[in-house]
Amino acid sequence: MSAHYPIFLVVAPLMAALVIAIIARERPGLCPPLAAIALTASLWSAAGMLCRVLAEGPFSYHIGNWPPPMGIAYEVDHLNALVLVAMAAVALINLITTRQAVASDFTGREGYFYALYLLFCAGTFGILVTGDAFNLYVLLEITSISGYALVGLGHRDAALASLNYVFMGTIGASLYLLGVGYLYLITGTLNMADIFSILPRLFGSKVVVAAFVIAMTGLFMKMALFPLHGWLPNAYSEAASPVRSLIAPLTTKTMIYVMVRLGLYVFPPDFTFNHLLFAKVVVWVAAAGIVCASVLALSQTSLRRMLAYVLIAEVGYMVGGFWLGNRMAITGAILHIVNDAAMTLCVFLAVGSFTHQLRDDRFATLKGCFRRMPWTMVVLATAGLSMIGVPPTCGFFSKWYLIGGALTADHWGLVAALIFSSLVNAVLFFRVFEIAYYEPFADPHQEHRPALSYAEAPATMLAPMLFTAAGLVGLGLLTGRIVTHIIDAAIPAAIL
Amino acid sequence: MKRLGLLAVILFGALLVYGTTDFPDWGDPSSPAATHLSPYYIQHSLHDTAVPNIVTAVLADYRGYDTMFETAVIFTAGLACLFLLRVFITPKETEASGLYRHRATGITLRIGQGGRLPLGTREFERIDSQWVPYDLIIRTACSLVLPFIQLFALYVVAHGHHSPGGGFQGGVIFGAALILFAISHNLRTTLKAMPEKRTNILTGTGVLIYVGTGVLCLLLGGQFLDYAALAGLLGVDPVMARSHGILIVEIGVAIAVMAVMVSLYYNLASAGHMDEGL
Amino acid sequence: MNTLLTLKPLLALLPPLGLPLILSSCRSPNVREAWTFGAALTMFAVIASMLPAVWAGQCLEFTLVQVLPEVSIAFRVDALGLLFALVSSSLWIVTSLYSVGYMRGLNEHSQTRYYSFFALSLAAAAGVAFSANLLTLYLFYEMLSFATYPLVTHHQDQEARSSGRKYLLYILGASIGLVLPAMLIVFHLSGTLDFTAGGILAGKAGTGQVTVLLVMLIFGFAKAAVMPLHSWLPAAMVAPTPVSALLHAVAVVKVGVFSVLRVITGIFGTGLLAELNLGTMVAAIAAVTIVAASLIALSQDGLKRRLAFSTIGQLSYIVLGAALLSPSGLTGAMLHIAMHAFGKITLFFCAGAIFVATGKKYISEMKGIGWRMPLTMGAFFIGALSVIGLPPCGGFISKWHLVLGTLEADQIVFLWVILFSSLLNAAYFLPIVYQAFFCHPEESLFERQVQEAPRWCIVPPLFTAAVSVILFFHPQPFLHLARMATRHILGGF
Amino acid sequence: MTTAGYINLIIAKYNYWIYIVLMCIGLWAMIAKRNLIKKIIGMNILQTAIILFYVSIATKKGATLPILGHHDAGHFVDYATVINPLPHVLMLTAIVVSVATLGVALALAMKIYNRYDTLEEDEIHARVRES
Repeated sequence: MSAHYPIFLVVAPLMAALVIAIIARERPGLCPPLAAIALTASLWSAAGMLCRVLAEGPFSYHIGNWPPPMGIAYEVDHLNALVLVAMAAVALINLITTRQAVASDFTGREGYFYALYLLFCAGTFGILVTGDAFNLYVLLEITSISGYALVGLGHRDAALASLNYVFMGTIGASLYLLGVGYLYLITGTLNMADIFSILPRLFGSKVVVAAFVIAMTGLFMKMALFPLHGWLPNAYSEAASPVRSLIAPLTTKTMIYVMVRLGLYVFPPDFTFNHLLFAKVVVWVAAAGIVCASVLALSQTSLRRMLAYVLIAEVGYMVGGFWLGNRMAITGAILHIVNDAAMTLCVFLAVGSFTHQLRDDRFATLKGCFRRMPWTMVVLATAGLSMIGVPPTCGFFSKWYLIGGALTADHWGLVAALIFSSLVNAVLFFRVFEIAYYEPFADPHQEHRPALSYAEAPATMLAPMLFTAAGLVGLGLLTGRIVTHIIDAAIPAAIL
Repeated sequence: MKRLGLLAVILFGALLVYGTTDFPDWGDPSSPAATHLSPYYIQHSLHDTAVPNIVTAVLADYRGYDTMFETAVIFTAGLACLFLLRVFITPKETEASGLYRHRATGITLRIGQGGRLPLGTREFERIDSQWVPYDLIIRTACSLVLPFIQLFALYVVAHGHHSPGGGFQGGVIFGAALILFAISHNLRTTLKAMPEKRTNILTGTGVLIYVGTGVLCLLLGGQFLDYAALAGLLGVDPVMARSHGILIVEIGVAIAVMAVMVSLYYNLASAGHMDEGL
Repeated sequence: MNTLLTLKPLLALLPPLGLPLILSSCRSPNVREAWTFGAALTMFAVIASMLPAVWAGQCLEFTLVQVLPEVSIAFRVDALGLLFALVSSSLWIVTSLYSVGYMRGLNEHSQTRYYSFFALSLAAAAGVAFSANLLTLYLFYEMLSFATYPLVTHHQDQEARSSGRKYLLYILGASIGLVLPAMLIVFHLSGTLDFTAGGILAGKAGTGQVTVLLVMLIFGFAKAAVMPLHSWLPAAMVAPTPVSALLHAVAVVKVGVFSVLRVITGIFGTGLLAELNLGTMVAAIAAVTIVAASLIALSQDGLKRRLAFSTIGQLSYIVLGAALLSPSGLTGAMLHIAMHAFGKITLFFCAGAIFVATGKKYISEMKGIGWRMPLTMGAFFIGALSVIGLPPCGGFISKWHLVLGTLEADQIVFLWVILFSSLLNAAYFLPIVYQAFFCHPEESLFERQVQEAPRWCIVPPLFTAAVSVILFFHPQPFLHLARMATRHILGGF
Repeated sequence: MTTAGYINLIIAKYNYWIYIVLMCIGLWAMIAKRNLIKKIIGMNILQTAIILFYVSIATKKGATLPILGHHDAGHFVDYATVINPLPHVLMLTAIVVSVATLGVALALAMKIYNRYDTLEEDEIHARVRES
């Protein structure tokens, strides 16, 4: 069994999605448990793969028993095993937490919702584990199409936001496909490891340069790097809350993983970081993106829109960190993929809890929420502190590596941008906390205050949320181990 | 905005031109793409899978996993349209708003929201609100052509091993046949022949055949989608098992594609109401 | 110095984290307060139990978790840390007593929240005291910032809101904007963050880098209220008085100066600073703050605001003492943490007692109050003496050492600063006492009915005033610890 | 390079130039057109351009279809005589993907039309601002 974990990981949700789609109308009650079982299986496989990688090192799985590059191979190494565990856990936790919200937001079509949800997850897991550049494109599209559909059925202007997302996403994916085509043209293969071994002979070729720039630009589009972020704020804020807390942690982070994979294991790191001016330009773009997104976040009036811009800034963190090209910064970027997924999940679950209980998440509605929904606020506060970067939450430690890496590279622009964004995040979150903390009091000493009804979310929603919040601290405390045992091995030894 | 867009397009075009100057010439048989990996397929696929059509062999076997997800993509698209457009509130049989024509006299009635049919539904038939004249020639011609199209679709699926064709192509042709039926008659007639529920089940089943074959290989001790593992079950040698395996998954693909085509058409044409359209 | 691996530093943090107990008994105030006392007493007992070992020259260490490959969350109890922890934990007991009187006397709302966050703040303060490296210190420093926010804004009205904003803006802005990058740069330069007696930057950073880092860290720990990052402290006085008393005279602000002390001694190292002649720069910054704060205090009419500006000045004494880099200066700085704490908390207790009994906040309204509330004003007088630095109060001992320190460092100008500012201290405290007692009966603003505040508001200031006096005669526990710490830092003199 | 060199460059890669032009047309339509359906058409042109590009890679001058006869069994075929099958396989997938994207895009456009009664972007934005 354990030899087949890589395939099990992807096929379990895929099969469950098919079965759910068939029984969706007749047996809607069966769908959520089935989905939960499938994702548990995925999480189990992901964890098993991580254990195996830690014990034996990277391994691969040849689908159809065709050795690469003839067939498609799944390559499991430290990098994707780590990200996989995080993503699988995020998907499962979100599934469990949002069950009530799904029932009320998607009445009558829960079954189809869960099928699309699982397809989205299967695609994401596949992207993370595949070792074939074209296979990645197919999986990317399955993720995107299910994502478009899930976003499209949300708040009022969701369809418009989703169509915009379709346009940007398709351009991004097409550019990636074109880049892969260029690589195929010049190397004759689609297998990532094979391309990696052939490319050093072709450094001088303009085709390689074009392939690199095109594919990376496509990915930047998909990950909403400023200024290619246009689709994200609307798509995330118009999506229904269970969808938001699924795609927000998964989509952009998966794309960043692909960027890391491409930059380190498809294009040789030497080419990625030193051969072109590209890396330097991207770091500055990321720094500018962090600053601009943070400033834009300040002007939003609802929690979810504010968070959408915070997310864009976080994308800038990871992109900037990765393209600095030194070990510490790349460590930070990879660590932040995991941490940001957890933080984003946590914060959007809290937002989901507000929208589910209060039917709104504009700042004005949040008045007195520390009293009305204390536990949800605890979750939001933990996630907020993590996004600000307060120890011992995990957000601090990835920022630690990112800033450390920027210092190593003497890139003061990025250091300043990261610090600035932390400060802005502090302002953003404390503004929310302040609103939630102060209640419309007439007189502070008055014994009988206007009663705000207690509106805490049900325990089935709260428990996983609190677990996630605790996980933020746990991840933070585990940073040392994650870095020494996993991320160090995930970065090629040539990078110092 | 437009200027910025123009600039972006020009820059992008320039980048493509820049890359293209280093391309090998078009049709050059010694380019890397022609010499690195593809010779293996050309020289070994017949030997490995007993399928003369190399494209089919690569599609369904060497890169069968891609194809599985390709089927899943089309399945997702069908599901997505269903999810986005389908209106799940179905009016009761008796409360039907819309236009009705008395079969005998040709008088047309409009029934408003919550209304009922005056007599039993036998005497009235529902017609589309944007009424298209009844055209005997088109209907008859299409009905005549349809079986041949469907037969051809089956041929394309079955003969994918030896000639251009396969599950996708066959599935699309089959789906097109049904859509032609829907266009030449109307949506309700098609829905009677091919109910929505059936397309939904077929969509899932088609992909499930593909994935299930993969899982079956896994259960029989091979790798996922390693059709050679089916040899024992099919009673042939591993190479022929691959050939048969390819056929099995192609059938699955054909079913899925056909059902999705029809389902997409249903949803898009009727805006999710499943009563009338086009 | 021997090191001893033990759980005790961690244990010391645990009692205040008995939050669930406090929260769970929110329906019965008596039980809730009992838990608070239990936590306070246990914490004090654990901290005191470490005294003998430290006294014997040992150093208690405990690593909680290796959170980064090179840095861990670790605790180390040395003389300096223990001194600070002893002061804050002992005063917590007293303040808890006072809180009961004050909060019940004014019938405040949300008392459970108040006690919970109070406990959390104390845990954070102890964590700062016992931190073995800069990261741990930063962690607890931030925790303290967040835990005190609900206390500062306890009233939840418009005034509290704007003060709370200011509070967070200064404290959090400075710590994220300055301390965090400075910490990373230090780590980048030296590869470690452990507090080491000789500093960790010697030979690893250029003069320019050290100067920039020093400025970033001194101002970054905005809780030390070095000007110009001081104005959060007067604003924070909207808090209930026990909060002002313990947090803004002892825990929070002392955490600030304690962090500065730690950074100067453990990160830069006195040797490096002396070599680059940077001590004088810091001392000059502190001196400006001392004089300016004292001058501003003169003009304040609100009693708590005057106390706040006095605190700003007194905190800079500690920074000044450390920046002198001389043995007596350091000893004086550490002693001043303790001595000023006992003096200033007395003053705050008294201010609170006056507010509870009469509702008066302004000094101009307090003429003749001495005869109505003799105990309170008596305690106030002793506290004022201690803060001014006159015998027979503890404040004298620390100021004495500071003065000695300026002489040892051969920086006479700072001697004059200290003396001048003491004069100013007298000028802003003594008139209050004078007005309270020596005014014509017809000028007295108080009717005969006015009485002393409730018992639990009176006993604590009397007790701390008494301790202030006792510390003058028996400064040994603190003096000894301070001397040990100094010896450790300077490598034995 | 001489003029003749340029002409050779253009002639030798003319399929590739065509795909570049198609791709730019598609991209331009997606950026500049204000009608959502036109944008969707632009998206399809973009995807088709990529398909043309891939298929162009597969060509070999003078080679035939990648379908072997049974007489080819048992010996290795000269691969220069058969075109490269792999890009065709990939493009089968890409076609399906573009059909799927098109389907979803049309479904979304339909929802948008139902909501705003128009497919012109400017009018839609005006409606959004109104509400």
